[in-house]
Amino acid sequence: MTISVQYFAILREQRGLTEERLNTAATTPAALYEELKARHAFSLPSNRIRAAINDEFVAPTALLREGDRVVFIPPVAGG
Amino acid sequence: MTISVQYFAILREQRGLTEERLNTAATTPAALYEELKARHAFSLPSNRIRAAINDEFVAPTALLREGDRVVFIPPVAGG
Amino acid sequence: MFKISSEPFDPASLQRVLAEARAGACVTFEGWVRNHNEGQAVQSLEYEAYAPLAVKEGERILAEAHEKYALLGAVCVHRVGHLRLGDLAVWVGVTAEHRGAAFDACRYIIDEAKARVPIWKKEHYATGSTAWINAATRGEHATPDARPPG
Amino acid sequence: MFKISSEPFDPASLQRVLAEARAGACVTFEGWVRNHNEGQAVQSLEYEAYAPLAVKEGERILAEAHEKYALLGAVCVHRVGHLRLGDLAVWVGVTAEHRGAAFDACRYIIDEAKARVPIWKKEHYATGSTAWINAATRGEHATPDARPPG
Repeated sequence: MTISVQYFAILREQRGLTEERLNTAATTPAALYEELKARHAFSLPSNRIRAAINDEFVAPTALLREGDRVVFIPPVAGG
Repeated sequence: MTISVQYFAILREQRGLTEERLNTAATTPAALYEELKARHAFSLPSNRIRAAINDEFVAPTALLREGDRVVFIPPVAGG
Repeated sequence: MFKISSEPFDPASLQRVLAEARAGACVTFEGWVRNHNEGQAVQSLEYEAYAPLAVKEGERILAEAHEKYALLGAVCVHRVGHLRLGDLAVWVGVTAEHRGAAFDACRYIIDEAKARVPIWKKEHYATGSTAWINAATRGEHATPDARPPG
Repeated sequence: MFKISSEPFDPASLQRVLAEARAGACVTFEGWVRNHNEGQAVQSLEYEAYAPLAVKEGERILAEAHEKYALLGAVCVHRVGHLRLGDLAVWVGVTAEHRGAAFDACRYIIDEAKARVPIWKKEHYATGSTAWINAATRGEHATPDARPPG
């Protein structure tokens, strides 16, 4: 399945890019994050990350579909 | 005893002036207010009026002294 | 700083006075003349102050706010005179390192100012009548605590 | 209206948009870049937003505030980019007939925005180091609720 992933803030810095398209066997954002965390040594544990698909918050166990745009959201700190 | 009295807001309108000097036998702001209320038909009862002497809030039973400047303060309504 | 102003004033310049490097939060309250009060159509307002005592009492309120909350700065300016709909009647600005103190203090200052500072408001209604607010001699407004919301 | 702005903006013009005849109270919150955070000397800040979702979530917060409180208007604008000390990072402005609703809603909006809107802050310290706030992997900041005061 082909997914695009956008990175922000600390994840963007740790990944070294803002967006990528990739093939994955992961079927949920949680599984995809674990896969990417292992590959790129992301420092944030998955329980501190929220996920969005196509610009909406989703549960970590939501089902990924071909072509989805996924964003992993580190703890926010606006204001 | 000669006292000066300043009037604001509804008391100013009911008295028809902003300031007067008067002789009184009243020894407290409470007694002076009752005297003036009877003379000028002020509508506010004394329990809704606060008093100031020489630009400081005082108790209604404070002692008046020769030359004091007295202000009777209707319920406030700033803001 | 607590001030009575007989002229319109500029909140932006007051807020700049409050700016300082340690401040992370600035909360402001503006009271505007609204077009109605308790069901009556309001056309304009008059504010009158017993200025020397109003300033003293206002400064006391600001000092209390500094004691109660971790503030960096606090300013309140109240208009007097004849104001039209939409005019700025009172401005409170508070700065603090953190927003909680700024919100709490700003609210404390305006609540206390409305309850304690010798300033009076006369409403001019569309009907042509007028009324000094809180100066009714009986009815709902006749308790010491009653004061107009806003 | 919730907006993300990559340029400095003027709160006074936003506040004029909120003005309307029924409004008696306007409460604003400004978040300023302060010169320190938790004991460290801060030299500048970077804010980054996931803009499409930030705007959606911000609009949801404003809608919630309208449901919870008797508001007339509510606006929030958040800066992104590199900000210097004293710069305005976030502005919230709320109007209501009465001040209680305006204070409560303004605080609700900034509290929720800081907790929920996908915006991130990187502090640049006087020592030359930097840190993404709330992104520590352990220690005091490692709970989901921990977020910087201000």
